[in-house]
Amino acid sequence: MDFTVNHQALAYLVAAILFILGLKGLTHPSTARRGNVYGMLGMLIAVVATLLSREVQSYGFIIAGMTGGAVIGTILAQRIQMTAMPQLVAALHSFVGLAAVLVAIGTFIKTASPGAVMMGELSAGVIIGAITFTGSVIAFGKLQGLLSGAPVKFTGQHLLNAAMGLATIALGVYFALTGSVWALALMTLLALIIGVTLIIPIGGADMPVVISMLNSYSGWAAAATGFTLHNDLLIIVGALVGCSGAILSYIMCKAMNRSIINVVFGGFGSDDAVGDSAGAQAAEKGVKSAAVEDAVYWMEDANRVIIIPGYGMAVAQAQHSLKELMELLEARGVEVKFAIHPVAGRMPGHMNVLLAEADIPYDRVLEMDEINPDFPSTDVVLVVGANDVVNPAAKEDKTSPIYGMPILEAGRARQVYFLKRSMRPGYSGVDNLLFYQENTSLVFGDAKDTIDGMNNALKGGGH
Amino acid sequence: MDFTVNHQALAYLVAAILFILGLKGLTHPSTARRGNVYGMLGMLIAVVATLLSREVQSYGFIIAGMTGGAVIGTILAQRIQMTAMPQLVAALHSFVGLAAVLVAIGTFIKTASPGAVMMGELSAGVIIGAITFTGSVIAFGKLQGLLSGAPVKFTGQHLLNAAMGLATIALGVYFALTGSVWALALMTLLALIIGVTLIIPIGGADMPVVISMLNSYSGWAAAATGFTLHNDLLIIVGALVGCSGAILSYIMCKAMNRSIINVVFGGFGSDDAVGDSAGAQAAEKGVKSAAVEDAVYWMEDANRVIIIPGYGMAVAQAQHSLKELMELLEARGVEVKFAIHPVAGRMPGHMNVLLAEADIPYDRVLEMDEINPDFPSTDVVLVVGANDVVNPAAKEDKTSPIYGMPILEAGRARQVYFLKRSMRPGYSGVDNLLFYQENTSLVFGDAKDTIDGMNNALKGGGH
Amino acid sequence: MPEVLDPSIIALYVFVLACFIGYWVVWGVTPSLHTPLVALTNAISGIVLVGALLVAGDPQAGILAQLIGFIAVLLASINVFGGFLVTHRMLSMFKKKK
Amino acid sequence: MPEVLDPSIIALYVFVLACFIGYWVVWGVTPSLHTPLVALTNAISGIVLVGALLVAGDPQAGILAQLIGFIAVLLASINVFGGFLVTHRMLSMFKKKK
Amino acid sequence: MKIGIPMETRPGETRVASTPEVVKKLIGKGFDLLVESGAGVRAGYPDADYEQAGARLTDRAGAFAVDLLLKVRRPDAEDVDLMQPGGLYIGLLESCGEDPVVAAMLAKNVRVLGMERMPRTSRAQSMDALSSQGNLAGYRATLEAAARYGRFFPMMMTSAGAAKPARVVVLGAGVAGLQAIATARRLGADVHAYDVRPETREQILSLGAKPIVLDLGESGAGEGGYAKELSDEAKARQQAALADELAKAHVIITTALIPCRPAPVLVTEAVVQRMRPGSVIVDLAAASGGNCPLTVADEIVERHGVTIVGITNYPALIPADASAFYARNLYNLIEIMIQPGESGPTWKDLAADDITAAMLVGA
Amino acid sequence: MKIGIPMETRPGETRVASTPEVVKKLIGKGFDLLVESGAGVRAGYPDADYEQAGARLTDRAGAFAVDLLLKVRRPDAEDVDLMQPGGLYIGLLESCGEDPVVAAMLAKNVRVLGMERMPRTSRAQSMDALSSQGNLAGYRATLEAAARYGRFFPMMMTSAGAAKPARVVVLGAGVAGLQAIATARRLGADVHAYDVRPETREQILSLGAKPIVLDLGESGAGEGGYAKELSDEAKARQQAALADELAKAHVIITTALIPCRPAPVLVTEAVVQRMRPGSVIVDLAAASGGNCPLTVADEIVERHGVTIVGITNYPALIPADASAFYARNLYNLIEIMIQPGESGPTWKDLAADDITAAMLVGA
Ligand SMILES: NC(=O)c1ccc[n+]([C@@H]2O[C@H](COP(=O)([O-])OP(=O)(O)OC[C@H]3O[C@@H](n4cnc5c(N)ncnc54)[C@H](OP(=O)(O)O)[C@@H]3O)[C@@H](O)[C@H]2O)c1
Ligand SMILES: NC(=O)c1ccc[n+]([C@@H]2O[C@H](COP(=O)([O-])OP(=O)(O)OC[C@H]3O[C@@H](n4cnc5c(N)ncnc54)[C@H](OP(=O)(O)O)[C@@H]3O)[C@@H](O)[C@H]2O)c1
Ligand SMILES: NC(=O)c1ccc[n+]([C@@H]2O[C@H](COP(=O)([O-])OP(=O)(O)OC[C@H]3O[C@@H](n4cnc5c(N)ncnc54)[C@H](O)[C@@H]3O)[C@@H](O)[C@H]2O)c1
Ligand SMILES: NC(=O)c1ccc[n+]([C@@H]2O[C@H](COP(=O)([O-])OP(=O)(O)OC[C@H]3O[C@@H](n4cnc5c(N)ncnc54)[C@H](O)[C@@H]3O)[C@@H](O)[C@H]2O)c1
Repeated sequence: MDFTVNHQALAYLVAAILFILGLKGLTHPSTARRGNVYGMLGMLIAVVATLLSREVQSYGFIIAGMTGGAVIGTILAQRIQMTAMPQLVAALHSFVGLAAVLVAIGTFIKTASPGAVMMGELSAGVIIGAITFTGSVIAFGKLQGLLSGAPVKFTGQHLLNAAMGLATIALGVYFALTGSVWALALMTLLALIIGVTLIIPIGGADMPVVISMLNSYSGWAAAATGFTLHNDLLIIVGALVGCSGAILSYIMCKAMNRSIINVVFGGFGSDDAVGDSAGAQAAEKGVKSAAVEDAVYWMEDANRVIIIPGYGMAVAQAQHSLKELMELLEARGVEVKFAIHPVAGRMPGHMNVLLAEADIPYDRVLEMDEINPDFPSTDVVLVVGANDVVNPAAKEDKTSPIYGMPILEAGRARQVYFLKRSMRPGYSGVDNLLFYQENTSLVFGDAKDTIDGMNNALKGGGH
Repeated sequence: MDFTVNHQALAYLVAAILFILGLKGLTHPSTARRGNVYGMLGMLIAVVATLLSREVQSYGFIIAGMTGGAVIGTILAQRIQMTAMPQLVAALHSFVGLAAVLVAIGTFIKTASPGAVMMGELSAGVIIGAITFTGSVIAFGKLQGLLSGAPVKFTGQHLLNAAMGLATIALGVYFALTGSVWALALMTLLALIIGVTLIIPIGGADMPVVISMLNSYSGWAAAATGFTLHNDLLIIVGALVGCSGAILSYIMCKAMNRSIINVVFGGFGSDDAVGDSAGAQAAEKGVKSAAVEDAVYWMEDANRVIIIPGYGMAVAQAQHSLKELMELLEARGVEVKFAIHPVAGRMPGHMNVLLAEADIPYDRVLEMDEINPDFPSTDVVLVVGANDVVNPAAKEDKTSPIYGMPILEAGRARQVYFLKRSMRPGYSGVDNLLFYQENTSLVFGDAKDTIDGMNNALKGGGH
Repeated sequence: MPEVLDPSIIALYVFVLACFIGYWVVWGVTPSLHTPLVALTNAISGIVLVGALLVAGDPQAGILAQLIGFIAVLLASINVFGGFLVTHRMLSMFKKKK
Repeated sequence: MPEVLDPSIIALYVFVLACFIGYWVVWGVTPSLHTPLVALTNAISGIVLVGALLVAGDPQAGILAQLIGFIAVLLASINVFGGFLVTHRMLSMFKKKK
Repeated sequence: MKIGIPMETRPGETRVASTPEVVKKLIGKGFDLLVESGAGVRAGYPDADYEQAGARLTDRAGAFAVDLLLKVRRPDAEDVDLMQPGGLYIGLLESCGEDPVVAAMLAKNVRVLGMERMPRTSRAQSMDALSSQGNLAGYRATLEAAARYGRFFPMMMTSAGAAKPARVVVLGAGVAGLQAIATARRLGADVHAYDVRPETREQILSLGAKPIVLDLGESGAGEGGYAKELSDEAKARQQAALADELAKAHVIITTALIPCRPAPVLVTEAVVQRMRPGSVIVDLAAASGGNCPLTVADEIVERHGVTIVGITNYPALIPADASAFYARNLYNLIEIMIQPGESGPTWKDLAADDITAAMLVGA
Repeated sequence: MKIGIPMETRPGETRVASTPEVVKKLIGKGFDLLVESGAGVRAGYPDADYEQAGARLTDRAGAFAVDLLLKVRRPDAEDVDLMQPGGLYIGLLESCGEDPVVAAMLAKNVRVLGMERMPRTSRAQSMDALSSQGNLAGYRATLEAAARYGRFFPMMMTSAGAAKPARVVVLGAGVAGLQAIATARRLGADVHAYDVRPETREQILSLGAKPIVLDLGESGAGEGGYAKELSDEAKARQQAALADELAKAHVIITTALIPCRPAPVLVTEAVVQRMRPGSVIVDLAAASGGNCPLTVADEIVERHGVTIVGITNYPALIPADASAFYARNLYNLIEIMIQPGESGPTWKDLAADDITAAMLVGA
């Protein structure tokens, strides 16, 4: 046959490069689609190069398996609701984990006389794969609502996990040395249990990070399989996925203000630090909170952004930062307007004084009546420390003390980002109904800090 | 012997990791020294692992060579003036290049029957090494003043280079196929000449980039040697140095507003685009220009920074950005003051109006007489679009139209950075003597853009 | 002439270097791309498919191993196809201006 | 069982992966560290010393090769020692506050 | 239904209760507008503009013989004679408790809505004349202070020497006080401010000024956003604690008021004596007795080298905008009082709405 | 050597030629200071402060019988009688060309240094009274405009309606004009400005205001930073081109001057007629005939519903700082004129230094 191992190795190298470029592509919106295409191409090359190799001789199972997988995978991915994406990803993870376990066991069976090193590598693949499998199943259950989203905790949890972990490793070593099938089976079982006990104590809010973490595990499982099979592609891609998944989890934790230790070791003290943060409170009330970068992402690309300053802007003295934000957005071709409610702030003209101080041109500053018709055609509304003046309760709730006050109709825009420090209400003490609207997210923090962060992101501080 | 190739390979891997960490360390001041130590450790491990290997049997030449190299290298590095560093680095480069050539030829001689692949790899090592060698010698000559710093150009230069390049490659292929020593010799000679013709047309101002570029070449030479010797460490480190050197050259070009193409291909059209830029003019007059990040680097770490605003700050409307700069520096524990010259700007109190608009607290704003005694104990002075008001000609040059005007004694600070757009003088039309002072650098560009850049860098936009 | 290097050591080289790349490749990702990036990484980790193919396609491995391999191929394929498609769908949401 | 892989291909793997690392490792360097970084990179490129040692230390190579190797060792050593030391001196200039 | 807009006759008054713009809107609602000729001239609204807006020009009696009388200032006794029995009066009353003029109106069966009695609710904000006029007063009073101060407000470093920024202290950070702070800050002064209500601290900071914080042992926050009168003990403690801050000031703008009580004394004579000659005190509480005992209402006096400005009617010094804002307040109020009828608008039950119920002066 | 500081007697003048601070410095240089009693009172500098600084209080004659007479305003004929022959006069002359009072001084062998004649060089900047006083005038004139304008300068969006920012046009962007621009911007107005000298465009932008650019077909830049008079043709073109911009303005502050020439007419009566009632024109060129022909020097008049302010001496309205800056100008000048001698300071050769040579009025 013409297709030698050398050819295969070169093809694998190309595939590996494509995977690297694919991941890199996904870090930026402008290259993201291309990145996905690179990933697909890499996978295609990898699969074809494998099928052409001398080791693959019978195609029946392969064709059946791949066709089935293709059909099921495609249907799943097409049918799924956008909101159910996280569950789907969790489910897919569990498949990778299980596949890794099966490949390891299959290799064990098919290899005539596996050496200790190989069996060691193999156990690593089985253990990590098994943890990934059950862990992902649990994550899926929590996200899908089959299991309670609340963290399940009991005393001695971490001790138990540690003990089981050690036992699993011991069994792995024993298996590597003796090749005992029973050790293998027991080890697999224990690893499956660890996957459960590791993920069950983690709360629903942390699930995105958990998924990324499991992702990383599945990478390590693939790498271990690669060692077993002496397959460089599996090693490279496994290491790549393992490492980048870990970093990604870290990045996500940082963005969500979570501790990575917590997440990896299943709810380590997760109740104290994060418990009563603004974000957590919001989540409890069903209010979405967002990161600075999310708001930036949508503003950057908007046709029109309206900024609604309120008393909080004055308290934070964020006017100069807002000026900069305006300039940065305008430089990107975004139309930016400031909408001033007649009673925003704590004195008549409060906002005008501050915006003038920051030298925001008068033609960008509009009164309520002038700007209200523009909201429906606005992409993003940035509510900067304002609250009462955008509260739809003034129109909808006859019992509200602010009933009858005209408001800025921010809620009619495509996206609304509230910049405030907490879930506390404004001057009137009335809860803001706009928080609960589908298109609203809260960005917690001092308004000046938040806007400075946005400016930083817009200046490309991200990379 | 106990030390097998496997042990050696592991040691090499550790060395490679140390080199990677070393380079990474050098990207940030806080980790830079540690980075250098990693580099040394890596080299130590690599050398020891090599000496222990079975291939190395006689130590006479080695001990002599290394001892000699250590003595010479140490003396050179110790004795050299700080200002002559670039020359030294250029000289060291030439050594690497020559060493690479010698290693390749030595390997050719010692190998009984080298294959075509090996001889191909070997030619690559010789060619790149030779170019690095003579190129570095020329760079050294230019920097040391032995050769004129001016670009040497003649028509058909690029054509000639291209022809020689092709010829060299042809000879290399011929050598690989036939093993002809004459081809090898001719190829080496041609490559040596290319090194000269490639670097000689590049002007003195571009030398830092050239050095980094040659650095990259020396990396590729090492990698080629690694292929020849099937030595993974050489391959890894060579690729690392080659690639990072190339990127570094690119980064440096961007920082200096140069085109990388120009530099790589020896003064490609360097006369038009860059010819009459502010930076070039400054260089001609012997005035240093600096990048935003350089100023930031020193300010970040200063105890006291004094900002001297002038008419250019008003023209650029940079007051709001300056306020932010002040806040960012103060957050780092730097004391920031604004020094106002009585006639700064174009109307009495011009600076006061604008600084007040940006809400810069009055206690940070000092008059000339109050602040002049502070300059000698100031780390960095930032002159933001001011000119006449810091011109020592007012004190030193009796014929100057501004003679007798009291000035802000910026020149007495440790470092002075001028933010202006060009080499043009200020209102009085008098050239500023402060430009030529040892501790002065000019940062060209609109003051607001420059300060925004600084703020960005201070916010960690660098990474 | 030289002794032969243990292939596991070469594998280790490759592994270590790939880890460094994995470390650097995702820094600086835009937060809005966190989820799509997880999805793509997931799809890529379907690379175990390659291992599964080697098990399922080896007639000498015995029917048990091949059956196990078949299931592994099936699962990994679901992951590969589903993963890339889901990523694609998520990215389609990022409709850019004009 | 499997055919043997050409070592040059493995070398290629290592090379490509190292290139990626080289690509990412220096991004984000502070401008004031440009020169020290060039100096360190230069010192590290003295790794040809390893190649030189193999030539100079091989008695079977013949005296010509060994002599050539000797010069290469000398030059590379100058580079290694000089390079790290110069880097060290440059970095010492960066006296930090307090 | 007829609405009358008479000329304001109080000495120094320049405002008018409605502007051509608002007149036009009222006519649009079906009202018949009668404007005393010359009513708006001093505010910059000539008769012609009213006519163009659709109003009828009339004499004084004509503007009073209406269903709805709109005024800025409290009516005189003679004005009451001209009023139409069964009519409605809306305007400031400038009195607390017993008031013969109001009694006379009520006796004549005129229903009286006092603008001071506007509740401080969110819905009523657009009708609140105390806020709208207080805002103008704070702005204008600061200009007065700047114009009477013999130096620069801003810091100014020039070749002829440097001027230090004026140290301005604002006492009372209500509507007028906050606008005074904002205006003084705009002019570049170094502004410090004080109020008894603790929540003002953050508000002062939100305008970039520096709050003066005293410990009085009791809070001065009263009902409806207003301050309450302090105990005698706390008053004394306040005066003493403020003294040093005030003596350092170059300009003091006082706005401290307590509804229906004499204004608290904050700047004692001893403090005035300690101030630098050429300093300026602008006392916005002059009409209620002043926050400084040396203030003489409606006069500008010099005491101990300090200029003390006792102007009582700042909105009248910026009459065009003052009238426009006041007219808008009235318009917003009228809007909630009427329902459209077949032959023009008719009154709703004034006792039914929170706002009008609160404003209605009982018999 | 004796220096005399008499009281300024021109009507409305409140400034004084030296302040206690500068007096102290002069005494430190070895001068003997004679201050007319009451000289600084209106500027906020009581006699006691001068005494404390080391000056001797004296009567008017005593302050004139000195070697160096420091004045703000031009002397009267009677003043000349009191001067000491052989003495030196430094002060503003307020005249161009023929001047009987100066002639009388010269006849009496008094050397005269006219502050207007200060050259506009970098070194002379700290002695330039036209700049220091022009700066004050620009600031104070803007306050005057704001206080006389019946509306807000800043934009103000309130629950009682929104106030649009005042559109302020400043004509002439010299020292006073630029400070007027800056002050109006501080107050939040929408500021536009115009000058004949083309380099002012960038300067106007540097204060955040909007330049009005006209094409006159010739440049108005004259010598020494001053403007030159335009040709009749260009004048007409200028008036026409400005008219529309000015008619839109709510406040016009004019500062256009040409040395020793009548002020150019920029705001014609036709423009005033087109302005909105209640608008304000502050004419800083009033003393030189005004940039508006309707301006009456030293009076505030209303024409076509527009208030036209003709105040000629703004620095006198901000006397403490005006005196302090003027006194510093004089001090800086005196410093370059003297050399220390055994028995006090002595004069250098005034013809030898560029500055004093230019200031010295020839016979
Ligand atoms: N304009 C007037 O003349 C006047 C006078 C008196 C009263 N009012 C009343 O004041 C209200 C004005 O409405 P508004 O929307 O401007 O203010 P608001 O309803 O009082 O809301 C202000 C919001 O700003 C947030 N905030 C405070 N400090 C912040 C900071 N440093 N960074 C970020 N957010 C901050 C607060 O939330 P967190 O605490 O969660 O951060 C708060 O919810 C109206 O109810 C009006 O009736 C107006
Ligand atoms: N204060 C007064 O009352 C007054 C009145 C009249 C004249 N003056 C005179 O004006 C001068 C004032 O001194 P100064 O130091 O403030 O000003 P300056 O000497 O005129 O220098 C200003 C500098 O700012 C730079 N610049 C202009 N626009 C810039 C921008 N957008 N970004 C960055 N730089 C910019 C210019 O250099 P580039 O072109 O290279 O950028 C110029 O060298 C003195 O000579 C004084 O005598 C003062
Ligand atoms: N509808 C509304 O929500 C609404 C409308 C208008 C005003 N308000 C609020 O009501 C508050 C008061 O309004 P105002 O300006 O009409 O009040 P005001 O004119 O009655 O008093 C002025 C200020 O003086 C202060 N003061 C009283 N005694 C003092 C003392 N001894 N020392 C220092 N300060 C003293 C008061 O606290 C008040 O801030 C404001 O904060 C305003 O925000 C609310
Ligand atoms: N030592 C120095 O360098 C120094 C000192 C003081 C002033 N100056 C400069 O001199 C310039 C003029 O100073 P000034 O304020 O005393 O001048 P000024 O008072 O004589 O005139 C005021 C302004 O009116 C302008 N003007 C004249 N005719 C006009 C017309 N027809 N239309 C519009 N504008 C007209 C002039 O250009 C000038 O800007 C200023 O720019 C100032 O910067 C320099």
